Amino acid sequence: MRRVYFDHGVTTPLDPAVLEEMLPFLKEQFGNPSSFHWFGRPVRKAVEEAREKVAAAIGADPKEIVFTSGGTESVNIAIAGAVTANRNKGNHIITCTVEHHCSLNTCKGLARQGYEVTFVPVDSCGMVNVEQIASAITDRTILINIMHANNEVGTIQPVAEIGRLARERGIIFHTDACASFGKIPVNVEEMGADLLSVSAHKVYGPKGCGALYIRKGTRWSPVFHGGAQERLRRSGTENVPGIVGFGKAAEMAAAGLEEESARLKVLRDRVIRGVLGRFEHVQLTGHPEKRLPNHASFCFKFIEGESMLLSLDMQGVAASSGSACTAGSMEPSHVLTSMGISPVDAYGSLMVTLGKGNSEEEVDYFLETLEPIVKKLREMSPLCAF
Amino acid sequence: MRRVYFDHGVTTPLDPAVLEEMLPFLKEQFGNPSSFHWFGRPVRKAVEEAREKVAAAIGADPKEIVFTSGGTESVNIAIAGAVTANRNKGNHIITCTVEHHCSLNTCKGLARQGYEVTFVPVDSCGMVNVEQIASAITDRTILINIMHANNEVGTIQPVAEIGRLARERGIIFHTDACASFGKIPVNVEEMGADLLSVSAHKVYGPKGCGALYIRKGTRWSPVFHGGAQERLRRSGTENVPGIVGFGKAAEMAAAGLEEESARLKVLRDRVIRGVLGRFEHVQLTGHPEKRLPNHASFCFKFIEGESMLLSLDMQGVAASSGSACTAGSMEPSHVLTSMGISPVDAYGSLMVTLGKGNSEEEVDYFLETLEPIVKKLREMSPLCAF
Amino acid sequence: MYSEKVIEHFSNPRNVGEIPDADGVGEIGNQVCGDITKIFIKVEDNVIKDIKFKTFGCGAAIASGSMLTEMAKGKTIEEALQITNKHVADMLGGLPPQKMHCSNLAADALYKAIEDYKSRQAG
Amino acid sequence: MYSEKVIEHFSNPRNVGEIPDADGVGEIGNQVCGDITKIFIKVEDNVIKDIKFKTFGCGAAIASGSMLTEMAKGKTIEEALQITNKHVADMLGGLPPQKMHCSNLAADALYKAIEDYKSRQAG
Ligand SMILES: Cc1ncc(COP(=O)(O)O)c(C=O)c1O
Ligand SMILES: Cc1ncc(COP(=O)(O)O)c(C=O)c1O
Ligand code: FES
Ligand code: FES
Repeated sequence: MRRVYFDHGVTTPLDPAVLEEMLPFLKEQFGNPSSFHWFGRPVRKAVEEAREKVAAAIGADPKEIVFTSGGTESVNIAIAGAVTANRNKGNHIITCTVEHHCSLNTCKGLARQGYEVTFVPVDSCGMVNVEQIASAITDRTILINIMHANNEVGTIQPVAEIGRLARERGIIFHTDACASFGKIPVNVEEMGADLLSVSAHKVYGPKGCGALYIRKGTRWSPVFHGGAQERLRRSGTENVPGIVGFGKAAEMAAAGLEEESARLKVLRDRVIRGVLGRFEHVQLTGHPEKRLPNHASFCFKFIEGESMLLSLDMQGVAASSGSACTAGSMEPSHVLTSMGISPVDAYGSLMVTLGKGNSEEEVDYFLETLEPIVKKLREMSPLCAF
Repeated sequence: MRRVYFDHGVTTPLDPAVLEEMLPFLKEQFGNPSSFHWFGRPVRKAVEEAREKVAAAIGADPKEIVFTSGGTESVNIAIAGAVTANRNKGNHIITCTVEHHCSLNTCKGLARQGYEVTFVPVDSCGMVNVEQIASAITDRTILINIMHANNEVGTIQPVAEIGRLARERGIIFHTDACASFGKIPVNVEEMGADLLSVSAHKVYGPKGCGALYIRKGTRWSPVFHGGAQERLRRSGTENVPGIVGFGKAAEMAAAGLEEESARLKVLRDRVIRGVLGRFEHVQLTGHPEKRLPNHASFCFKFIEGESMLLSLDMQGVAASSGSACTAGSMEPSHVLTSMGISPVDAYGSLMVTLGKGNSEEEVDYFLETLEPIVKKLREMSPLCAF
Repeated sequence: MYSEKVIEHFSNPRNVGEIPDADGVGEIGNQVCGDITKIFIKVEDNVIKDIKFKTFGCGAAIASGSMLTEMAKGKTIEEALQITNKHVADMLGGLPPQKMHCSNLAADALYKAIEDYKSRQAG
Repeated sequence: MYSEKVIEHFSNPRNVGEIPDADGVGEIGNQVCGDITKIFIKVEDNVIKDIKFKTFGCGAAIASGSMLTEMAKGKTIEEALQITNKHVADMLGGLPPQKMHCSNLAADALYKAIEDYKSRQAG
């Protein structure tokens, strides 16, 4: 059976060149980077080189990069570390309703602990309004936490404006760039980010590795206690192969960004035009222009997403219906409902995220495959009146 | 130059058989285990099989295993999760003075947050006294946190007795088994552990992966917020290759335990006899019998550890002087000073941790290499009167 | 995650559709997930002669609808009322734990259809 | 982590030992790490004719002792007092940041030895 992977927003294959870089550290170079002897030294060097690459990819200084176990950890410790370190300055956090669960649930957890959290709404394109954020700021605001691009609908937030606003008001700004990194330029200076989270497995790097950018001078406290690794900011023996792989993946992502984005945009638009042209009662979700170049997402009326996915899957097409980590959940997507989409329509969500190796021909195969599936499922649906 | 790796307590090489198991998940099997489609399903299966292997290796049910990013994370979330979930029952924690930094510093952090923490002392062999633990228990005690075996001096704590005590008094018992797992039997039933931490890279598994055992029914709250991974107990996209590798490594560790331990014990005793026989003014640190079968640790009077390590390193021998994560630290080991060793003697610590592939011949090479090093450094020492 | 039997019924669901002159119709929305199943029955001499379903639901819901309608066809009303979601799940070779509720949809829609049939008879 | 020069001096430290009839002796313990260096000088016509050191310290401390004694030998007291830990570190091809304090040991022990020499002269 033909197999088409259209789920790069959820995770990506490891690039063979990345694996190549990792292999020595899965074999003879097994030392602990904190070790002093010949088993440790070359490993320490490799970790520091990876740090330079990740730093370069986001316009940061290597000293500002802390390696973590992934995007979820980065986001968790970014937020928890910022509010803990600034508790004496205030207890108010501003975030938005369409954050990834790792961000949203961390903020909800803090709200339960007594922090005041403002969840700024989004418009029907999934976009926050910078003025709404500005007017939510109080004397007690210590953190603005707005993602760079949304993983479910691809909408790119006006982070540079938010960063400027935060800077002016002396508030820490964290942005979750897990979905955007490697797809659009991510630069901590241009974005005015004080904290920024990225994840390796979204950019053809290994699972189990991520990074947190911490701007020099940012008041932030570590969450993990332990050894003195990562200059005291993240304890625990380093995932050396993961870090080395992330370094390579970040370097490649940054180097190939412009060309690959342009290529993917063409494919993405072919998906969007194909879907909107072929089907009725379907809407593009997220912003029509300010969206990730590899991201196409839709709501199909009268159809439940899982049966659509399962049918596609049976034809070899891997896609998703919202965020992967809630694939088992029965709730309609909080992102879609925040955008004003009714729960019953939200169930019919389909997300196609393109990546390296995807071709026009695959897009056409996908469109041809989808057509009878939608037809059949709608015929089966008690909601469908036609 | 000849190379001898005597630092298995700090980290171990990845077993080639483990790498073999990981490779498919670093190549074509790249799916996200939460994904529903054909890229995700086989990956989910592999993660669940790894969970069964880790569970089997410690006598647990697979449902009781949560995968983490390593020993440090396991210990951190074990402790933080237990005290947070039981805050309404009390605020008292009992631990001991020779815990690994990831455990000790987490407890110190909780003490700063207002928890009451009793740091039970150890005797000159590094052993806690169960009666002292018993008498430290109050109505407000919610957690007893005592490591299984000590990483710096190899002493094995009476965890089964502590587990019984905790059970009788209805207190949660966490034990850090990072140093003991794969060297001596680790069984959650026999130890009466409610929470137990292990790390993959100490047992020929990959860096960046660990597990936390959470006994069914234990009141514990997750620390990371996010997706619904690990049955809501640890959010974040799973480090699939790491988990798969850990499964294999745990299986191998459990299978080969008895034989390998017996083999290592002979080597260890050769190291101990060799060192004590060859040098004056040297003491074995830790318990003479109740110690890890692969662990030999010493204090050499009049010598500073780093210069000993550096000299050994120049002859190709990798060993350490206390815990790796504090290799850069200037403080004498908290473990050794807790055992009543003076700071100046503690500086002369040397830790040899044996593993797979080490041979008698290597031990002899080490001893021969060490002899002139000690002589030379002592001659250079202003503390040495002879 | 789904058994072969589920996949088979999902791929080729039996008895999909509506019965325009049904003797009983039952529609139910799932409390857990918001999905919907609708069942149409045609009854003769207390026996379910024909049965059809429509579902706005997941793979398990579709397979359950298919399986349940196969099971109910030809049964008396009393026999049909004995069919539980557990039976449906078992006949499908099991359902993942978080999908057990999906089989409720079909069974409950059938009970509703029978109720509707009975109330029409009584009315 | 250490430069080749450090490793070289560590492996073959110059001027290790004691001078039994030293004109000045200085011993210093490091505030940061607890390590100790001791320096012996033999002075003739205000010139350091001989100098030896002993160290209970890390690799950097040993290399610094070796380097410093080489640098000080043959210098006048005044010249020797100009030697700073920074000079020693530079001559060693640099030291890792967390090891800069180690070079203090040697330089400070030398100052103390000179002080001792001077006080003996004065006494
Ligand atoms: C926007 C966003 N943030 C955070 C994450 C979490 O990253 P990870 O999967 O590495 O834990 C993801 C990926 O699922 C994401 O898309
Ligand atoms: C006893 C003990 N606990 C915890 C750890 C930390 O584990 P990891 O290195 O996987 O973070 C170690 C290893 O350094 C250890 O020896
Ligand atoms: S999830 Fe709704 S019917 Fe299965
Ligand atoms: S660490 Fe003490 S002298 Fe270098």
